[in-house]
Amino acid sequence: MFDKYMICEEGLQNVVENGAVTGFQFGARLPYYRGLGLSMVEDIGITVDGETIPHEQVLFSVRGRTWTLEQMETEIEERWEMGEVAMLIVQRNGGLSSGDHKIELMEQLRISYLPFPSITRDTKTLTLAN
Amino acid sequence: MFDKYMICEEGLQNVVENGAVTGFQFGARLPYYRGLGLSMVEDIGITVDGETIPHEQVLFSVRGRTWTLEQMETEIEERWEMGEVAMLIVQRNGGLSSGDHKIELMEQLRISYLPFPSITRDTKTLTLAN
Amino acid sequence: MTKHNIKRGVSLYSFQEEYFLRQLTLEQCIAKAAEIGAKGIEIIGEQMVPGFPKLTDEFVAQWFGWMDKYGTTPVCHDMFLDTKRYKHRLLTAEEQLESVLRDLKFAQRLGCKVVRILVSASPDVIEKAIPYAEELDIKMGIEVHSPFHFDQSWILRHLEVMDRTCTKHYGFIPDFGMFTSRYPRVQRERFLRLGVRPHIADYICDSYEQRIFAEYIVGNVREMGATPLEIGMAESARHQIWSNPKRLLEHMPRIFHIHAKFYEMQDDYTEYSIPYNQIIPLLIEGGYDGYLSSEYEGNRHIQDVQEVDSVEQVRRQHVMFQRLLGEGA
Amino acid sequence: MTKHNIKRGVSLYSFQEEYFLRQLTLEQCIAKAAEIGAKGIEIIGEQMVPGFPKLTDEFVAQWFGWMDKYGTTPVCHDMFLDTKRYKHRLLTAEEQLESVLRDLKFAQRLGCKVVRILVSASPDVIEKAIPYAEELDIKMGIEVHSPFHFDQSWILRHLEVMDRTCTKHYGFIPDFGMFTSRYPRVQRERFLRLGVRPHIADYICDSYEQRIFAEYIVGNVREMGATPLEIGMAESARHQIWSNPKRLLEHMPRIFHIHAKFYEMQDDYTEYSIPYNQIIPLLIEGGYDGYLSSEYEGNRHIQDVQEVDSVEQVRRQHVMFQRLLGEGA
Ligand SMILES: [Mn+2]
Ligand SMILES: [Mn+2]
Repeated sequence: MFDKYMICEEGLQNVVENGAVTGFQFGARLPYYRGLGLSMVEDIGITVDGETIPHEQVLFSVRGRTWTLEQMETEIEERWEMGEVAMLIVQRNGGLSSGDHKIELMEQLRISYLPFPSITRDTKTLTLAN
Repeated sequence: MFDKYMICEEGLQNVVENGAVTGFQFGARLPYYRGLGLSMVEDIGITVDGETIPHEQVLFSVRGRTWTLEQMETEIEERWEMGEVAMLIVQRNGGLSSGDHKIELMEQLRISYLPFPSITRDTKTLTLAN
Repeated sequence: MTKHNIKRGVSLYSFQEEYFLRQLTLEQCIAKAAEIGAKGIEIIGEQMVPGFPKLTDEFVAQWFGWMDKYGTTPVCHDMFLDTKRYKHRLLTAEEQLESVLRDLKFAQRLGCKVVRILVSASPDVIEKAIPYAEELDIKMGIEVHSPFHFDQSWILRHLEVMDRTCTKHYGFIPDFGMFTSRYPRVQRERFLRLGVRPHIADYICDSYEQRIFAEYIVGNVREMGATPLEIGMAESARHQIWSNPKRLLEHMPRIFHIHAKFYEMQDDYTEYSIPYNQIIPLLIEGGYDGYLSSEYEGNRHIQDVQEVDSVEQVRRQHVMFQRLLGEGA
Repeated sequence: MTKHNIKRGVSLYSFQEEYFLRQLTLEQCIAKAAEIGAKGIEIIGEQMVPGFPKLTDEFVAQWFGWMDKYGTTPVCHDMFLDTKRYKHRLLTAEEQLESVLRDLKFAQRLGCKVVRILVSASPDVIEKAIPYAEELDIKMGIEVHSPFHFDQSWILRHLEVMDRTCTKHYGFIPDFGMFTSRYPRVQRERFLRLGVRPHIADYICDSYEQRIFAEYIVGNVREMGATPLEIGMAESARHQIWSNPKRLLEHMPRIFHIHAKFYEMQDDYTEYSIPYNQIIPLLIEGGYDGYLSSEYEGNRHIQDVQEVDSVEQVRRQHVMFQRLLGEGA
């Protein structure tokens, strides 16, 4: 019900560590009307300019803590709140070039009262400012 | 619910007209718990030894009257009664050879209270006696 | 036991297997019913009256002759409404009304005071038939057939017509399939023979018995990696329901007749899926005075593997009825 | 008009669009509710209380501060039950009970006397929670949410527990989505924008309004050569229902709270799909004395094409409530 708000319009940027560009990140929200424990975020799939990002290169970060997708599976305490912007960090040397990039995002949630995985997608073209 | 009774075990025979074998016939029933006006028998499909019989070669005969499948479509009065054995006549010069033949029968019915065509199949190996 | 006036009968639908295979004639069906003590006869004209809707004087005379001979009573005729009679159009409302009237007259000639109205019949058409039913003194009962139930929106539309017209000739025929509390065992076993894996069948039957919502059963079975056949078995749970038996009391004045649906009468004279011991006391309490008309629905599930004995099945159901109705020893 | 004691409130669920987009804070949601006159506040902890289920003393103090400041009252907390919290197993019955108790205590701390129990919650687990609910004096109401209804088999299982235990702390929260008599127009229009052809949308909406059984709608739409999207629209008719409003009277003693679901409040202060003018008189007749809690469900259908104004929608619903409840001018 909030599919179109999954990818935040603003905030695509490269990640710089020790002077080197180690990846890029953008803001994302849950397409759901309540928050959810991270263990129930079953999968996050990211495609950039048509290229699928391997799962192990994706990190999820919220309120100063960061998880790999594998670590999220067993994270019972921490939640992704309703409407809260989390950072999805893609580890990739060199990050992205400045300019427009087409981002596709898939979030797969394990909603207890649904007898199937909830899979939602959003696609936006974001601009990496220089 | 009566699928397995659609094709009658006995009664496969060639049709002889004026001394020439013009086809073959076998007994068939409706796979339904009541009789039905012929206009609601939407289609009858016959395969013999893997060969599909063109529709225009099939005749339906019951109680001394005979219809083409096209004629059945507009036959409002006459009915195929529950459990009644009708003859399905396949017009084909030379009929069938004596011995075993694999007959596949499909009946498609237009049942008013179902929102889809009722399609039922039966397959039997019948013996044409010489 | 409270005194009651509940009568026992049978829908000849129950003998469909034997009739279809010409193992029993119509007369023999009636004779078997009488032997069992199912003295009220329900007939589906389109099933066992060749030439329907025509009735010859000979047939009618024979029919009443059989009733005399076997001590039976005509009770109900089950109508159908072939709205799709023509290939490219539906029957008009007038044609539908005509078809209903045809069945009312058919029932009348055979001495049936009740006509089963197919659940899909339009309430507008049935409303137009009311004056004719009153004139003929035939009670029209819409069959409340699973997955429909008394509170279902389509049935409520019919109820609105009953309330608005205040007629005594339009009411309900509950089909007790709406009180299916366990997934029928004969149906489960057929699915197993067709190739459903036991753990899937168990999951479906257990879930059904726990009254899990059918869409959950279907969804969960998919998640279990089900085959199309297994999904088909799960989807069959959409068509069976357990609903509230207390509605029988609420609607008693307009319940004209009852389809005593059953799937499998066991050796101990209990039905596997439908808890008659809970339901019949409600009929007694509510003062129901029509027929319990046996409706055997098991043949289709066992005919692939065994000889169907519909007569024995109906007999067992009537032994159960006698016990629950407090009849004789 | 009969005297009554029906109160007006709002589920903050109604403001989900604005809260999600951070256009309204929790405090602003409460302030807007108060302005509208929706003085009873229903909250979904997992929606608008970051850090749920933890509650800091500061938050609790602030919460009651807001209630004082805006003249509002905490009424209900809506619980969820994440039985699939772990990847490879379901929560055990004990863990589920713990989760329910967690929500009871959460509600208690926020001053809510009612907890909405998710319809999928197990009756066995809720039964075990009853002593705790009694101890805390929190009423647990299972949400009867379309396509469930009061006579549905799963709901009847819950009812059996209520009857058996005779508790005053376990009952119903009807969601008035179960009285959807017309297909929501906002939903229809969204499907049209997505590409459903008008004649298919018309067929679905007309059939729904005539209360045609959903499986017929789906089947007939397939026969009309529908696209997958169009079949999806037809299948949506499976999830919406019209059920019997009279059940509200029957169950009144155990109706603790009401979700006044709505899809579209029109300019003339009527709801497009749900006939409140038929339903509210029943609540008055039955002596309902809880809250009518607005639950706006339209945002998801219009957000692609227009700015959502949930506050205006809730305001209109309360104008309607005032009229139907005979309040003020
Ligand atoms: Mn029946
Ligand atoms: Mn609700």
